Amino acid sequence: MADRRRINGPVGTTNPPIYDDAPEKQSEGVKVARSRPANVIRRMYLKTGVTPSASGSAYLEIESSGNGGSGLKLSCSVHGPRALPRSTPFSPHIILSTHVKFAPFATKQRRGYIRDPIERDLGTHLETALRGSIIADRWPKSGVDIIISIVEGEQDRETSKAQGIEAWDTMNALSGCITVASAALADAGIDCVDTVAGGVAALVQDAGDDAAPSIVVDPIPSEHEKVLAACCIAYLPTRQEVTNLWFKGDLPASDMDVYTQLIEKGIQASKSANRVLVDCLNETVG
Amino acid sequence: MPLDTSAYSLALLRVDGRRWNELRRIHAQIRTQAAADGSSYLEMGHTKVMCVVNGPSEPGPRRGATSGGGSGGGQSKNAEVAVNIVIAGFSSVDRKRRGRGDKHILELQSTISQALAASLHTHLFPHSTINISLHVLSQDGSLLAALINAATLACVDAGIPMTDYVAACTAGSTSTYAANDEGADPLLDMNHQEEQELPGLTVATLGDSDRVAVLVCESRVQVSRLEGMLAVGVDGCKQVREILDRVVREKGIKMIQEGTVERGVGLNDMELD
Amino acid sequence: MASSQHVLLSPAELAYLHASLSLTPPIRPDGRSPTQFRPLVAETGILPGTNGSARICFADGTEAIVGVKAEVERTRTRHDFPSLDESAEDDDDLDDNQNDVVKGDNDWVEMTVEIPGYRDDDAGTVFLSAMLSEALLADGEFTKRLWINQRFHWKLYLDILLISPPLSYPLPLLSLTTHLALLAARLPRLKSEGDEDPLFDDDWAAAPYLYPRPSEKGSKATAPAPAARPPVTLLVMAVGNNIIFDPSKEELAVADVALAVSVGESSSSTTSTTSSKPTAMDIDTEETKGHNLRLLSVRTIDPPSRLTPPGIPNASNSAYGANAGAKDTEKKKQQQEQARTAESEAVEGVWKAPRGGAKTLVMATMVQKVLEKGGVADEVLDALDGVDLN
Amino acid sequence: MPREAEPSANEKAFLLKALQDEQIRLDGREFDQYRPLELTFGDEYGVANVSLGKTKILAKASAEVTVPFADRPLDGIFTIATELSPMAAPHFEVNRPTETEVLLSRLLEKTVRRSGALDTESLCLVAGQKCWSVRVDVHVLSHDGNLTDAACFAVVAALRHFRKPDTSMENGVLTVYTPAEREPVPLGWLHSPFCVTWSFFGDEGETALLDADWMEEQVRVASVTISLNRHGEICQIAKLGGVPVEAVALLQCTSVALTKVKEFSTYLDGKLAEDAKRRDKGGFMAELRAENDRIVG
Repeated sequence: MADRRRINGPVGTTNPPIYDDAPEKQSEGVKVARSRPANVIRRMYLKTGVTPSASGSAYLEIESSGNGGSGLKLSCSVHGPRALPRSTPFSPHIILSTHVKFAPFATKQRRGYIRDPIERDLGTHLETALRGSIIADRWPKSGVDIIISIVEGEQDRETSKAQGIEAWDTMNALSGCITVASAALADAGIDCVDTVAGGVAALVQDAGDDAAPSIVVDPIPSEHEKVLAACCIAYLPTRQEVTNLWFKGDLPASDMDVYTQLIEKGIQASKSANRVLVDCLNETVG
Repeated sequence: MPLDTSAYSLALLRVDGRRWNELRRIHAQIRTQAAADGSSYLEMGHTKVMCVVNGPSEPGPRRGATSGGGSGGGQSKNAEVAVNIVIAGFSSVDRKRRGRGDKHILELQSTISQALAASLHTHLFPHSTINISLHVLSQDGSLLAALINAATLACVDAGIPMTDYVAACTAGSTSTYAANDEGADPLLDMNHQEEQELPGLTVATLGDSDRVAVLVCESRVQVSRLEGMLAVGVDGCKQVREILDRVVREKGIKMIQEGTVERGVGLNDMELD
Repeated sequence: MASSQHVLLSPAELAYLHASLSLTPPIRPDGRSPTQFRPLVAETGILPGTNGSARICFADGTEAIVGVKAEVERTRTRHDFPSLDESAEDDDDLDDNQNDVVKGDNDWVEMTVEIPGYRDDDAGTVFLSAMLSEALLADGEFTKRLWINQRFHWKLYLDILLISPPLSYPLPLLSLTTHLALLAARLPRLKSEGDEDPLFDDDWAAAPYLYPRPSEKGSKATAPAPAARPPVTLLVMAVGNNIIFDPSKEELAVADVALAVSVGESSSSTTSTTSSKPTAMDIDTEETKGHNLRLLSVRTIDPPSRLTPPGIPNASNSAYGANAGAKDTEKKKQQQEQARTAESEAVEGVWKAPRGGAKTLVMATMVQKVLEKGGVADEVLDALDGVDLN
Repeated sequence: MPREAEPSANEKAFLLKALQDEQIRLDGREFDQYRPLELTFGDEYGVANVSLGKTKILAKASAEVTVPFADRPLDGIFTIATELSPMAAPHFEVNRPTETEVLLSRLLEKTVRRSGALDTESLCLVAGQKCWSVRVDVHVLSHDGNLTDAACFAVVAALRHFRKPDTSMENGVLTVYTPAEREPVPLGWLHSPFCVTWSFFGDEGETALLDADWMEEQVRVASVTISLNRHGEICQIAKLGGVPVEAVALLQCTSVALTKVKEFSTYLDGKLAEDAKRRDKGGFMAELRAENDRIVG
């Protein structure tokens, strides 16, 4: 679909200049290996009430990997609960609508203004994760909009798209989205059964072929040789329930133990994020 | 225009071996799908279409389908005929993806919707919608005609009252627009190759009559050619109508024989022969 | 969202359905066992104009058609570091030609899902297509099949059409149809050699399958090793602790949790190359004779049950005298208290939309039931083996 | 979304009764008579202002240099953009194409573009790299029925009036000249197609009218748009559904349409010649001559 609402750039392409010294650096193979312990997530900064015009809002920042890359910066605003338009049929529950949008400049590859399939997919995941936590029947006939803009997607400057790690990055983005949306919902005063937070765990293969694959939480794909599988979990700690599970990878069916461990680690990551979330909310209240 | 059709003048046979007034093989089935109110599958040569009809039913939220008949989105005195066409990406030789906003598809949808709305007794179903969903599985010319025929069959299957069959086919002419020769022959039922090179039109008529419900011509042709093409086309529609009618009757007889439908339940006048 | 279309069931019906599905063993409305699938009709090779096609019709009348079409496309050389690429690989090219690396790219596969009445950028449609392509591309092996030579590759278009209106959540139907279409897909036999412009054999009968058959005559395979097969995505749901496969629309309406589990099967030869990582468990897989299953993806599906209308217990229903004579504020307060407990606590026989998530244990069991030896995935793959591929 | 206002039942009945029983149109025209057609050109090249009774349409042609489509390296780009804004009628919305708009733009596309009225090959500058992109924007200023015929006339008039900047190609260098350097050149034009729309009334579509106004369009049961040029070539026929009409009647409609198209053609030729005369001051050379009026200060 052509974007007719904005003035687009001229047709035709230009190749960007490529400087000779870049490959040198790459070929040295300087790769920052993971320095954190396997079960510790990166530090994050969370603040609620950043958008005065919205009923609830939150901002989340996850520190960068120290690889010259960028961290993850998300801002979420919640509008509602408000009455549905008159044409909508009766609903006994609140109707959630989630929009996840990368800012055009958030990633190395420029994103357009129209949401692409990845963004829509993230929106669906987020909706599933949040719908489990909201007490939806307290607001019949109403709707709430949750809008997340990913101001900066984490991506390393040195890694190219060719390495196929983008897919894993979306999992990290989703877990951030879940956490920030949960904070914004709390800020908006929408009743939830619990605060839901996202966590990612991955089965990674580190440099050196004979090393056994290990499970790490909050993975940064570029820090590892290969990511074999990963999962993103939205978890309600007090109820000990999972509202959204997204697993992706390639695991032999006989490896159920690894799968279970991966899920457990994901939950652990989610719990860590939840602690930050609860602290942040306490701070606002107190 | 990569191909040379001059071979026609020698043997009076077309590229696929037909004579000027021959239809391609039409194969049709109705009631192909259990979940829908009406359904059909139709082949005209290599053009293959499936149709699913749902309704008349309460109008749901409108989603992208083009509607005709009732203007007020199902709020009017007549039922709304909503048509939705999906042209599968694999249907043509070279894959070409058409978005839903494609104007050509919207035009097809609107044409079929308005052609059927005039034949269906929509006034019997006020405030309701008849949803017709068409899938194109394979294309080899005469697409609009195949779509109209399939939709008609599916509406018959759905048991929606209608005046008569809306039967459609294409007609062409062997002369190109530049050549002003008088010896040009009209052709019946064009395939994709002929559509590419020769002028042609799609006609749909109502039942046995000479009354034209749809007439679409998209190529440049001398005005003097029109009469011949139209005559052949209308004649072709009558043949198509016979074929469609046979399909419906055969299915009906089979259903009575299998005991799916009791004889006499609104089928008194059906002959079991 | 396609999974949460309106379910026209009353709270009482939902409560009844939920109760009967929570029994041990669960009683399903159509009398199936928890792991039993609905009968289906399948055929392949229905469209001669495609490289592979399949049609599946479920017993409830839902029907899907999948067509696979392949086009030769020039592989774009990466512009990242052209100087490096060329200088380093130019001399390698000459002697390395025989064992040059077969690489794939996820851009070589394009999948579109068409659900009648839904826009193709509708969240539900996007979710479905993301799920199906995710499973297909998960192991990175699939795109390697599309490699022709260093300069060219096949671009594979998968068009998935749902013909019928989406009566039940169409995921299993679409996935099974895609599976069959890919199994039936063939690519013309390559006649040219090396990196020259590809030339293909016109003889369609000689065209090899995209997924080679295991026990074809003349193949060099000594033992009927299990061949790689495209992934299948199964829909699993849980009510209480009961795990139910292939849920119908009505069953899904009372699900506590629904999962889409994608399972692939790789041939033993590819496993040994990909899993050079010495996972302890891999040793057993090499030995087994059955399907060599691999878990490719798991996704939570938002169950439509969350949007169902709740029933009202008699205690808080004014029609049953719940509010009769509630005039003083004291009583009103009490009433509110009652209402609150009614809202949060389940009353036997009164439907309440599920709230919160699912226990991890239930989720783990769901996945395990799919994957275990002789489990549902095994059964499904065996059953699909029975489909005649022409 | 505001709905299109429908005429009342009385109005409809009155119109139909007058038409069928008295053979009279509400505005007193003959059945095959157009409302007065007027064409004016703007000061710039390529601006045509057409009014057909109360229907008013402005078409503007413009050209720019772009990259041709990869699959047609030898052709220029020619687009017709139609936008029905709320200015024409309140039920039109911006950015949400109504069915009317889609059908209108398809008709223009088939009539003008697909019939090859404009020679797109002449728009190519450097094969595969540079070409002209000619674009006609159709603005409906006032909608009182029969948009198709008026819009088609406006598009053809605008394109025939349009002049694109002259270019030259020397040693692989492409130069586009400003109007001051070189007189702009007309487009490569092959034939002028015009649309004629018949509207049908009555249960069997037995009454046929030309140039229906908005009211008549609301009541009609079917319509057919026939596009022809004055050489008697059909460019397109569209009877998109509606009540079936006798095939013979359609043939008669076509032959009447041909005479109308010839009238249009003559009218447009006359107007173009008139405008050319008005503009022709002897061209650039004339301006340089010393006889020009001097501003005496």
